[in-house]
Amino acid sequence: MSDLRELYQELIIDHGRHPRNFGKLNDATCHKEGYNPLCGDKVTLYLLEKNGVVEKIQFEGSGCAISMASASLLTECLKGKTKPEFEEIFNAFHQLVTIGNLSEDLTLKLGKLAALAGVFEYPARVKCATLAWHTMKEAL
Amino acid sequence: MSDLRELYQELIIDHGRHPRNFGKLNDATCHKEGYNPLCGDKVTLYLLEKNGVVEKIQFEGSGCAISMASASLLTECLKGKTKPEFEEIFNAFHQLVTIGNLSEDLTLKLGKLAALAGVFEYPARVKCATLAWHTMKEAL
Amino acid sequence: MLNIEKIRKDFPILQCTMHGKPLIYLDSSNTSQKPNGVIDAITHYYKNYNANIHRSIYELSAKATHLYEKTRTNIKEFINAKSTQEIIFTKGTTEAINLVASSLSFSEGDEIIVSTMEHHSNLVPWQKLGVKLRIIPISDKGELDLGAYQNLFNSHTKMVAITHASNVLGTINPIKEITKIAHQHQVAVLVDGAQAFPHLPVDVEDLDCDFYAFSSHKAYGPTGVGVLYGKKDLLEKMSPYQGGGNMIERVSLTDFTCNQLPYKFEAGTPNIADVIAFDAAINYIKSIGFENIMRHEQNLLHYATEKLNNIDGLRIIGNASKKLGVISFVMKEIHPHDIGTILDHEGIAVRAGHHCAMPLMERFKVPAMVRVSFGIYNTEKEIDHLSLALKTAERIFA
Amino acid sequence: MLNIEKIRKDFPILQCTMHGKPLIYLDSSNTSQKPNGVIDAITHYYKNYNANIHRSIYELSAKATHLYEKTRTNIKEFINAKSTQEIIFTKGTTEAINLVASSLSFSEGDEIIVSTMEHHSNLVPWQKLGVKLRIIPISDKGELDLGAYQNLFNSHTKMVAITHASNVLGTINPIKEITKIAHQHQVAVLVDGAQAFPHLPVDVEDLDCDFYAFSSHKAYGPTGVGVLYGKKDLLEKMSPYQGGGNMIERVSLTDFTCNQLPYKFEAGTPNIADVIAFDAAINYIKSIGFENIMRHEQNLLHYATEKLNNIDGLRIIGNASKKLGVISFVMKEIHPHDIGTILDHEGIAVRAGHHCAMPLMERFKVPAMVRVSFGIYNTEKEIDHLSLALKTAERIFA
Ligand SMILES: Cc1ncc(COP(=O)(O)O)c(C=O)c1O
Ligand SMILES: Cc1ncc(COP(=O)(O)O)c(C=O)c1O
Repeated sequence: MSDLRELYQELIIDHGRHPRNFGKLNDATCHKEGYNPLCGDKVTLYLLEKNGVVEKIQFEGSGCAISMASASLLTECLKGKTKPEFEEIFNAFHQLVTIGNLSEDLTLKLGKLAALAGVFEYPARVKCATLAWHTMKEAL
Repeated sequence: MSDLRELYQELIIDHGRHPRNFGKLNDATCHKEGYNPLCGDKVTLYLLEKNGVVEKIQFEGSGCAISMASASLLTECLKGKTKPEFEEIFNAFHQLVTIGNLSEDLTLKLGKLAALAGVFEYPARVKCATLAWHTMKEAL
Repeated sequence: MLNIEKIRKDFPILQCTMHGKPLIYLDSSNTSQKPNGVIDAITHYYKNYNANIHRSIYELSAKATHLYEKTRTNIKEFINAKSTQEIIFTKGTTEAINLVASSLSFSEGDEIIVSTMEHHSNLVPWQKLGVKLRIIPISDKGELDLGAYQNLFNSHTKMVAITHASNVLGTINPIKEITKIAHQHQVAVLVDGAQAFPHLPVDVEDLDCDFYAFSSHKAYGPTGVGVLYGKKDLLEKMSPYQGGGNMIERVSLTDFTCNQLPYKFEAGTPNIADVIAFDAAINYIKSIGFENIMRHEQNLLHYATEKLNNIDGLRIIGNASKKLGVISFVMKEIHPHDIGTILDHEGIAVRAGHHCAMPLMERFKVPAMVRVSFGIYNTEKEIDHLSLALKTAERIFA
Repeated sequence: MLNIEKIRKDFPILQCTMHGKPLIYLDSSNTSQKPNGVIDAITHYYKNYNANIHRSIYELSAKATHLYEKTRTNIKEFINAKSTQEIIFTKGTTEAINLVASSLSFSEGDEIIVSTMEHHSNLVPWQKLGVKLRIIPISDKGELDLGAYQNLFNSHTKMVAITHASNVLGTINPIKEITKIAHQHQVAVLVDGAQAFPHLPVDVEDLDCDFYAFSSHKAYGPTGVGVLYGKKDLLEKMSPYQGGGNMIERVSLTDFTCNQLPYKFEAGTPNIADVIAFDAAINYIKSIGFENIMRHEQNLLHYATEKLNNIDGLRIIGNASKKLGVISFVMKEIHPHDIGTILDHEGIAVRAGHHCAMPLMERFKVPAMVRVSFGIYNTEKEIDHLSLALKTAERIFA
């Protein structure tokens, strides 16, 4: 069970159960739906962009703890960021869950998102962890 | 080569090359076509039946030495025979080429047809040896 | 009685580990594991008599052809078909059903009766035709509503397509009754036997179904092989499926005529090695015997049902009175995928998801389920491990 | 240089005998033999990580899925496709061609250009559509008449379906020229690569064909696997092929939406083990290299052509300037089947018959032919045996 706790850290279970920034954003300038037909995870991202900056970001959806936590952490992290900043974080996050062993630098940059590092051991779950991220990429 | 000669006996090569009773029978009471789509062998049997007796029998067709010789030997053997007599010979012949080791009795009954015994060793050729026979069965 | 330890030795994969734990394979409804005899049959074929069949006359090819056809004969007897002409080899159940959908002629306005518990493979091929589907509803226990079924027939009904057993609920459907009613309306019945075939004796004459489809890979055989059984008179009337070598009698540049059954429906070089190895799988099932198989799997079903019912917040979906060794469930507060991963971590392989049965997920108002399913090699001890692991999941998500 | 003795050791079947004589396998165009690496890949799959793919999330399934997709990536690179979305797994070449025929939409009045040298698998799927076939004639040497080809186009032309190499004549067709001309008329080209794929490098970008179909079993891989390459924009436009699991995005009781490419065309549980093992076959070909393969097979072709031309009454059919290692012939006074059996008796496996190319038999006015065809494991010594055995046949029928 010890290393299960590495995958399902308190943070993930907490964000999975109580996702932050959850709900429709009425003044969104753009929204995008993501769907994983294999497991049925759904995510809809709502963005309010102004002058290239993500001023507000919320999401709706349903799915496993990992996909919900990942979406929740994404919204927390991206508020106030620009598209190039998102892309940098996207790349680091993608590397974290698909390739593993991230440099200390990058891990620091990811902050709380590093809690999802354990996904790397479960390749079939990478899609859950990255659903919101790919959706975001398409939205921007 | 020794046992190849058992399959390709002089008799078979002779009948294969110079089939007896070859050609259309104009006063046939019935004719039937046989075809093996796998190898393209074709046989058309022409029968003149009277009172349940095969009075005349001829064939046309093209194919390998075994199918032609078998058809030729069939026509020689069946002239003057009745349907029950044909069936008896059919069964013996079928046994000869599919199961092998025929009783001496049956072998005697087959006469020249016993020359086709070697086919038993080449299961893929059984269809060649029996094409005319199955066609005859359908014709009667 | 079954000697399970001996049986387990026949399946080499059961010696493997997953995430460092001994493998506990509880996903046989998805695909079964393969006994040595099946694996060896493939190897033996390729090492000793690999050759194309029905085409060449030399010894290797004659032997391969003979053994390929021997599987057909074995299956014919195993399911009690009338003739080997009624046994068509396909890629799997999915292809078998698609074959019928595309070779029988349907037209707009036709109706096909299916049920709420169908696998996508027994829905989409019919939806593609543009015909209207009429749906047999199911009860909360997961049983067909036969009364409603009878009322679905009308003059447009062309077919009933129904699963013999549900891959999610485990429910074994009363096929004999279903075909009897359909035949009273002169409607043909196709049975999706993917789940039932490996776990109970199938007698197509007794069931009196018109088509029966199943897959080798769920029945201890190799991947890439399935069977369509069809009544000869129906198959004769159907148009050919795929065009190509072997299915023809004569071909000119402008036209072709069809070979006789079953070859009419087997175009191209088939999956020779795996068809031949499927014979070994059938013989393996025969050697154990359905009586033993059913007793063992029913024991596991009852044992596991009790264990799982003891877990707080776990809800089993599918409580039909006649069930295969299949249990689907959901847990409060834990998504099926998270359960799947936690079990994976403990070496336990189960399926989590929509199980290719989205309409059924909707019927039970869940996005996904976890499913455990049993094969002849499973044990009560494995179920104990499952139960412990589910408690771990509960603790983590508490 | 190729070390043939070493290569032969990779193919366990070459140690076998036929009618008591060492096996001389000269029927690789029909199906190739399999190296140990391919056979072992199958065994290894079933013994270590057999699981259904794309459906389950546990480790075994993730591994099986990964390796299944790895084959796709390998093939994509091997034939230089732009994307793995353009690589669709089928049962074989025949199914690949049927997929295109049934998923592109044709209507009565459409015309499809094919050639006189097509295999039934590249004729019947089109004939089934009820469209009109326009035929590219061939010369007595067995080469396409490209002048005539250009004149076959008109406003009804919907497709050119042409073999890359003839399974009977050995002729390698100038596909680049053929696609160029077709594209000038805005017509798509499907290439039947069943024969060419195992014996020469295929670069779909360079050929610029719209579809390319081939079979694993002719390319040192297992039976039951084939590939359809298709340009993405065309595949996107095509309707789905078979309906079922994996090819869908969402399914309701009344309707469905399609999954993305390539899954849209892969319904049901695929032939997982054999797709994974096909990867080993591709790697085997890569490890030897086409330069070596072609040099060796061309040597055998020239050596055998000379030997056979020295036999009285033997006539080789197919004398194109560019040929694969394939020689078809007839002998005066001896039917091809009798030759086949005599060679069989000497341990030599060749194909005798119409080679699934009846229109070509008609073109050359013969009922059947004998064909010898080479793989990387054949030797000049084997050809010496062949030549001796043919002389025996002559003697017997003298
Ligand atoms: C030129 C050609 N096309 C198509 C096919 C059909 O291939 P398969 O039988 O593997 O589907 C073959 C081989 O039989 C062939 O030689
Ligand atoms: C009830 C049912 N029908 C059809 C199928 C499809 O079988 P296959 O994927 O082998 O074609 C399955 C299995 O996935 C099934 O469980």
